[in-house]
Amino acid sequence: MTATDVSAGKPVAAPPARRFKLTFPVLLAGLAGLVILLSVARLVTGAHDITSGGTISAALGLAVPIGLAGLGGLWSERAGVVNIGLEGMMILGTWFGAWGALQFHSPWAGVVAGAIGGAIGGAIHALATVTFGVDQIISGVAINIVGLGFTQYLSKLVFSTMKGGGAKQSPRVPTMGTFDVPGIGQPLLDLQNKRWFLVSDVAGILHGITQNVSFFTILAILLVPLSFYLLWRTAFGLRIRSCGERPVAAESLGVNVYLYKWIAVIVSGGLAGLGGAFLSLIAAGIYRDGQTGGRGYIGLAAMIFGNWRPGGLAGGAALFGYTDALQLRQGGTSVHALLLVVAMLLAAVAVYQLVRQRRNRAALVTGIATIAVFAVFAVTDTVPDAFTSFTPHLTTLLVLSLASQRLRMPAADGVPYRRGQAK
Amino acid sequence: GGSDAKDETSASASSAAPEAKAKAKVGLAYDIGGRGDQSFNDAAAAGLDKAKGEFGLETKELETAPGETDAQKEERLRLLASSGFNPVIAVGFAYSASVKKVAAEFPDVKFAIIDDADATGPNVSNLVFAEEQGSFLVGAAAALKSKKGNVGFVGGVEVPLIQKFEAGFVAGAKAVKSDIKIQTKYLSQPPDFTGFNDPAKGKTAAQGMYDGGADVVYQAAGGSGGGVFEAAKAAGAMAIGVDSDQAKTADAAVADVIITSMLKKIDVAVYDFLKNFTSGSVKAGESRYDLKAGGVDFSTTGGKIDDIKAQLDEYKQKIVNGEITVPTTP
Amino acid sequence: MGEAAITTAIATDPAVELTGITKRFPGVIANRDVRLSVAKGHIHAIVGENGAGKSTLMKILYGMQRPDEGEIRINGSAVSFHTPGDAIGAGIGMVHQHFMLADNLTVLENVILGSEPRKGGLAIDFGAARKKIRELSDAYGLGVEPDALVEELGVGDRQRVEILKVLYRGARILILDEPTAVLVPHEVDELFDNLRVLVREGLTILFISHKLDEVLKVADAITVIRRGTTVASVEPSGVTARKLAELMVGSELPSPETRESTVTDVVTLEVSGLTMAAPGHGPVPKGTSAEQLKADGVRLLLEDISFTIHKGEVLGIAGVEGNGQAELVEAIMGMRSITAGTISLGGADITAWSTLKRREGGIGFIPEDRHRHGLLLEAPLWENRILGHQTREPNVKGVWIDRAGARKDTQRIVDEYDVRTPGIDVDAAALSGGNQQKLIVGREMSGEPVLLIASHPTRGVDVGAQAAIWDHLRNARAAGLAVLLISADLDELIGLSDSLKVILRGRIVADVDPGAVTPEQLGSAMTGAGEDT
Amino acid sequence: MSAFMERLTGRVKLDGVFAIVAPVLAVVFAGLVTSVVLLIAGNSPADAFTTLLDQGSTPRIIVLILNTSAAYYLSAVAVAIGFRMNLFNIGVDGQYRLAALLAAAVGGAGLLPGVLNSLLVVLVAVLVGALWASIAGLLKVTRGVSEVISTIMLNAIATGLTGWLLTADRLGVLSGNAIGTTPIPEDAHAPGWALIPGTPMQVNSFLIVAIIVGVGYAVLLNRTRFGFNLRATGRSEPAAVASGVDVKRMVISAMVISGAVAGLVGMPELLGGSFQYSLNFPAGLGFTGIAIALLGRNNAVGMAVGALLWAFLDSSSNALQILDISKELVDIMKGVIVLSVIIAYELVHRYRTVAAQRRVSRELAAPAEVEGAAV
Ligand SMILES: Nc1ncnc2c1ncn2[C@@H]1O[C@H](COP(=O)(O)OP(=O)(O)OP(=O)(O)O)[C@@H](O)[C@H]1O
Ligand SMILES: Nc1ncnc2c1ncn2[C@@H]1O[C@H](COP(=O)(O)OP(=O)(O)OP(=O)(O)O)[C@@H](O)[C@H]1O
Ligand SMILES: [Mg+2]
Ligand SMILES: [Mg+2]
Repeated sequence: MTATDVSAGKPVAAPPARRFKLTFPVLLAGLAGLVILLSVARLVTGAHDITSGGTISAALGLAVPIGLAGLGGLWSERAGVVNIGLEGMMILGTWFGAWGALQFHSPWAGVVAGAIGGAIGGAIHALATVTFGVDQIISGVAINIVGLGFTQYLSKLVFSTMKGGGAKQSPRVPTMGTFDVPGIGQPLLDLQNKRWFLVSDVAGILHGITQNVSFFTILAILLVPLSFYLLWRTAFGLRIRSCGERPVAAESLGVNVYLYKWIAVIVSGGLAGLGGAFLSLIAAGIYRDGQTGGRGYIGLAAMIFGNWRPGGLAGGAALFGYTDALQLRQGGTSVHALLLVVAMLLAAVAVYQLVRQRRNRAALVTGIATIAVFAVFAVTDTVPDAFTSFTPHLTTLLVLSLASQRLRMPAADGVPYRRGQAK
Repeated sequence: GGSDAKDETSASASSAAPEAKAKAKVGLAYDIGGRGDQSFNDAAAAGLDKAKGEFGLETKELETAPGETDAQKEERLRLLASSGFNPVIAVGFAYSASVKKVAAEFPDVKFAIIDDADATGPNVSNLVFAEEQGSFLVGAAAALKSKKGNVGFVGGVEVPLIQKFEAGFVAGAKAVKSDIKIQTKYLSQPPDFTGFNDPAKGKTAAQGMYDGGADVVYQAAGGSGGGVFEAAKAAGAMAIGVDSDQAKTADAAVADVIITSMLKKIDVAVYDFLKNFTSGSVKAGESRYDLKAGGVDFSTTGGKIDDIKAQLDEYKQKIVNGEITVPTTP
Repeated sequence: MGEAAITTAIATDPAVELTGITKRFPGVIANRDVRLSVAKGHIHAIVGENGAGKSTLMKILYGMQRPDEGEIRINGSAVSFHTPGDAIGAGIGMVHQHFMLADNLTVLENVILGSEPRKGGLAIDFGAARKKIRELSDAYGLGVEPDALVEELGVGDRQRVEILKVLYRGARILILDEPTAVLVPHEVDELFDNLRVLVREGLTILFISHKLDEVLKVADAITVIRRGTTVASVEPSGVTARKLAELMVGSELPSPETRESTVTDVVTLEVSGLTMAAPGHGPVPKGTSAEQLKADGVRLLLEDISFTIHKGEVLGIAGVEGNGQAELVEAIMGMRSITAGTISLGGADITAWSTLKRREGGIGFIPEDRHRHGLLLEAPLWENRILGHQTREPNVKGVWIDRAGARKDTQRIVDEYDVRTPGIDVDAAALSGGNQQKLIVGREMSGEPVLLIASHPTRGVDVGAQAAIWDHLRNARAAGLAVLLISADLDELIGLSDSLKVILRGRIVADVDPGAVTPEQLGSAMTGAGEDT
Repeated sequence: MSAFMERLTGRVKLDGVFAIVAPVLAVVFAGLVTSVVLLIAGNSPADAFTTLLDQGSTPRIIVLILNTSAAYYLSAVAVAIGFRMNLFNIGVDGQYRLAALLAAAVGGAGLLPGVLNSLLVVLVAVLVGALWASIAGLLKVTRGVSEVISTIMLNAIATGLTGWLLTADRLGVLSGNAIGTTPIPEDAHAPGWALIPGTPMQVNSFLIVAIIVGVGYAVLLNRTRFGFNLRATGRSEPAAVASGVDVKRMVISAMVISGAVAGLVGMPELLGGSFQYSLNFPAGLGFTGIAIALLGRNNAVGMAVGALLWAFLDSSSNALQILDISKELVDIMKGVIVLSVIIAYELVHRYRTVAAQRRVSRELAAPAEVEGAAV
């Protein structure tokens, strides 16, 4: 017998493959590249709104509810419970948020009430899925139906008796303070209005994120790193994640899987409720029947987009919020300019595929797409409202299909768990 | 030009008035949103309430659910008609086909439909409005008040009815200043009607317009309109309300940004219809509530447009006497 | 060392004492009046057939199941465990029969889960955890890297992580449920060395295994469980493996030996130059040679593999799990695309064929993981009969499923292969592992295959079923079937194969004569220890 | 254990019994919850339920329920096809709306006479639905995009496209405030029959189409090779792959078939009700379909019951309002029914699993236990 290989006897322990890793510097470089592209497109098309402070500020406002819903999804799915009921929990949040603020004459009471309202939805989901072990999608759909009906029912009972309220909407809620980084507001604005290459864009972006930011927005943004910290850096979070990856392993180490799943799903509801409360307290200033408009589903999509990670989902929410802000503010012109950005990005991808990956066919396809997008850009001046209305959705689809990343959901996500099932 | 509602007569004779002694039972079917939407449906409800108090009517109001078929709407009207409700009022053009069908089945019941002239019949009164005329006037007001020569229009959902508001507004603004910049935005596309219920989007769109140089924005966006006022308040700019006198109904904190509102007097139309019903003088066919009939108008609450009221009245006169014909499509 | 341990134990209290333990599951009495006394500092082995109730008993001791009756005493005092947490608190640790690891978490996270070191009350003290894991790993020679993802580990490493989990919690009583089932002899020896170190430090170990020679080698005391109850307590010095087996099952140990050769000259399967790149390198142009790929830094799962299997021949592939066996099987089945090489079946080039076409072409497949690849657990037996044969008689007529035909043939398999089931309408999940396996074997044989790929055909299967499966393989081989056999059971491999190849890191590194090699020699060849025979 | 229990858990086909017991129990439970809500709001549950039943049993309402449920059922089947292989097609909504608009436009053009025109309309709808759904399928197999995301996004895109197409200078015809496609000529309308005595209202022939689709669904899934492969993929993808199923092709086929059925969802209304696609065309049926598919456990008969129940509840909202009970109660009831039905199913399922195990073990272990005791 001849053994031709005499090296050590471990099985093929994978040497780290040449996998692309998104590190912080890479991310920064990517963002910088994007700003440069946007700046070029802005100067070529004259669509100065695409990097204005107003746009960035609006993007932030639109991204927050989606991001909070996404964070809600993250908590629940990291614990292995699919939460398609985010929309319903968000609706509960809009209602209770407004109600709390009005009842206790304080927007912060509304924040708390909104979170509690959403958490109640979460508790129902936990009861159905964790305790009774029913199909998680069914429970979520049911919660969406009940959440809507219940709040409409409550509005008729509560808001219609309030001055300025009605069966479909609440009175105007008390407002919350905003935050400005002092001293730089006006200079940044002046700089932005100079319309210089890159400088004005950066000024606009900085203005958007430093001026007139509501405290709720700051809270929401802080919840992203906080969620990361809690889920990835604490014992509590490790236990929650283990419930989503391998609940029997957790059980075998004395972790009370039911308890942690319950907590995670309730927190999930609370976060979605916060997203709803943001809508009624900050974004709109009133509760309005139906004001979530499917944002819960978008939040779910943002979470999947972000690969079940807080940073990723924040990115997804930001992308959605940004494109939504573009289309709502200066729809036709801004989205038209975005076409140029897309064309440039596609061109870059084509070059990358050709030079770095030596994938000629793929490069050809991308190249054709580049030309097509550019042609549309060149022959039109503006994009009709009917098309701008789905800019965020189309962008999300495009980015996902280009990134073609291998998303990885928690291994036991959606799998009902019952104690004592370990083999 | 429009014709007077009072002069409008239908070919067929209207049937006998109900006995005044018996309390009339009025059935009313709402469009999506229903009572409490602080917009279109509420205006109808206001007319109903007023008539109810004055004429001692018995009323029943039914709401609709989103995503219904015509058959389901028909059933609602049928339920009212067959349960002894007469007259039956349908709020919104969505009932067009159903009213036409059900009215034929119940020839003894009087029907009224708001915003629709297609459903005709000997027992159907069509209460329609010249929204474009009222919008023309507020468009003119916007142009006159705008210092930057830049105004905006936020529509809730891009449907022909709302496009009438846009068309009138644009025509009015251009009549004042032909090179004026007009920004328009619809918040959603049918059948996504969330554009009528999303104040956050209304606010963002209006902010975009103010940032884009507008200083007056007119909204025809139902429940999203509140967001437009919020944006105006934040930008220190002006806004124009719709349907009712929103300087009165909006929250005190934002009411002062509303320089005027385009009034669409659905309440008056409903009230008139019920009044005629009780007095036995209901007429079938189209009753057109236009400027001339006082069915649409602009409000002056708050005195913000007192300085230009004379000019607006001039435009009003021209429309009433036919010198200006306002377009209905953008 | 056995004698020494026993003498020390006599003086002290037993570490674990179970009396009258009874546990009923719906319709099954898993444990009935079990008595067990484990002396401190002993390695105490528990043996028994599949389903005898060993794991259940251990889970009861570990607080994962509550006994219906009976008493548990730890170090002399009676205890009542509600959760594994209670047992951990009492100094008990358990390595389960099936790995209890989360693939997508790191070794460190898997180890500390449930007893995390903290700083500031909330945050995990990763530094302290890492340090402690390294210390333990070094002290017991486990060689575990705390920050590796578990999914990147091989089975041996995983096993060590499991042990580390227990040590990390400072357990004084260790339960090891079939820890050697997936290990090669060399790894088993390493494990036993580790256990001896632990025992020297005063730990008590409960050890479950089906491999009786191992048991005899390592245990200080042996308890035999049969049909849920303890039937004997013996000392290793006083019994032979054969005697132990008879205590367990009441019958003789079957042997996997094949008598006369049935190998013919007709080539059934020919694999040449088979190469497969690891995913994550982007698309690799088809046909690039293994050399070229390696030069480009592409990691290869399979590298230039060539062999032939003749009609009537069993070719065995030996190797530590994770060295490319699964990939090789999937490549031949057409379930994974290959980078270079050709595969031909009966002279026809099937490299480009779909899995379905290959199956239709006469390849039968007994998968390594029957729950994952072999069965629809929530479908009745007769539907499982159709799986993999959904284009062939008697399961289908044209595009239609032939229910009557499929059911009739399922009944035939159940009868011929002695599948113990109340009927063909029960879900596959309701059968025990051995019976599930017999159904799969019967199904794959019924397509009259020319080539059978058998991955671990008797893993976890009890002795009776094992013998039956071996018989079926031998008979089919005599009838001209070519078999590619992959197994971790080296006796099985040596006994059944006509020729043997060793796979290491995706390459065939040795040809072995099954008639001459011992399991020990084979084991060291598999780990690349390089001893020539 | 009694012989009765023995029979109940052993030889009786449990599926048959519990398939009925579970939903009935659940509806009773939902009724209880609703009663509590009614009592809290100060309404009489007895009155409410009497009215509901009275209304629901009038011939007119029966016809309405039947006609409405046809569309609901088609939508549920479309969703269920995906569910059976673990694909979550949230996009049925966009698929049927886009399909109905384009089909309406083609039908309104009157290219073909009579029945041929109706067939053309249906064909166009099916093709458009299938094509639109196939985008999500293609994105999933070629780019790995989760169908949950892509179908949500495609719904929004479909809304934008229909909004753009339904304008006066494209497919729409403006009449007053309404805009719709050119009405489909009368000779192409779907026939209907006054089947229910006591009302001239007609039961639409698409009820029969829905039944045929339901039967087709059941046959396709349970009796064909394709259906077997689809279910196998849904139950265990690795096992399906090992058995020779081309999962990528199955994903696309399932999406295409789901989309094709989704294309039919708008047809009862288009060919049997409105005869044009207008602003009034019902939206949101795709989401109703999800709830009904889940309620009916993706089972052809279960979904039929679910669709009828849903249509009944929808039609009951008017009657409740006559009693001054707010219509939102119906939504609460729907949600509670869905939740209680699945919990009931789950409990029954657990009981069944244990019972089945008990049966298997007993039959196998009986001699063994005797033997074991003897040792
Ligand atoms: N959770 C459970 N529910 C129902 N029955 C169970 C459960 N766990 C075990 N059993 C039954 O108890 C019996 C004993 O199972 P156990 O796992 O203890 O066997 P074992 O001796 O460990 O077998 P193996 O050698 O295969 O590991 C099994 O045959 C099974 O029928
Ligand atoms: N946790 C459990 N819940 C329900 N039934 C179980 C459980 N564990 C085992 N069983 C049942 O016990 C019986 C035998 O299981 P067991 O795992 O002991 O068999 P096995 O022959 O050892 O199989 P394997 O080789 O796959 O481990 C089967 O009927 C199985 O369904
Ligand atoms: Mg076992
Ligand atoms: Mg075991």
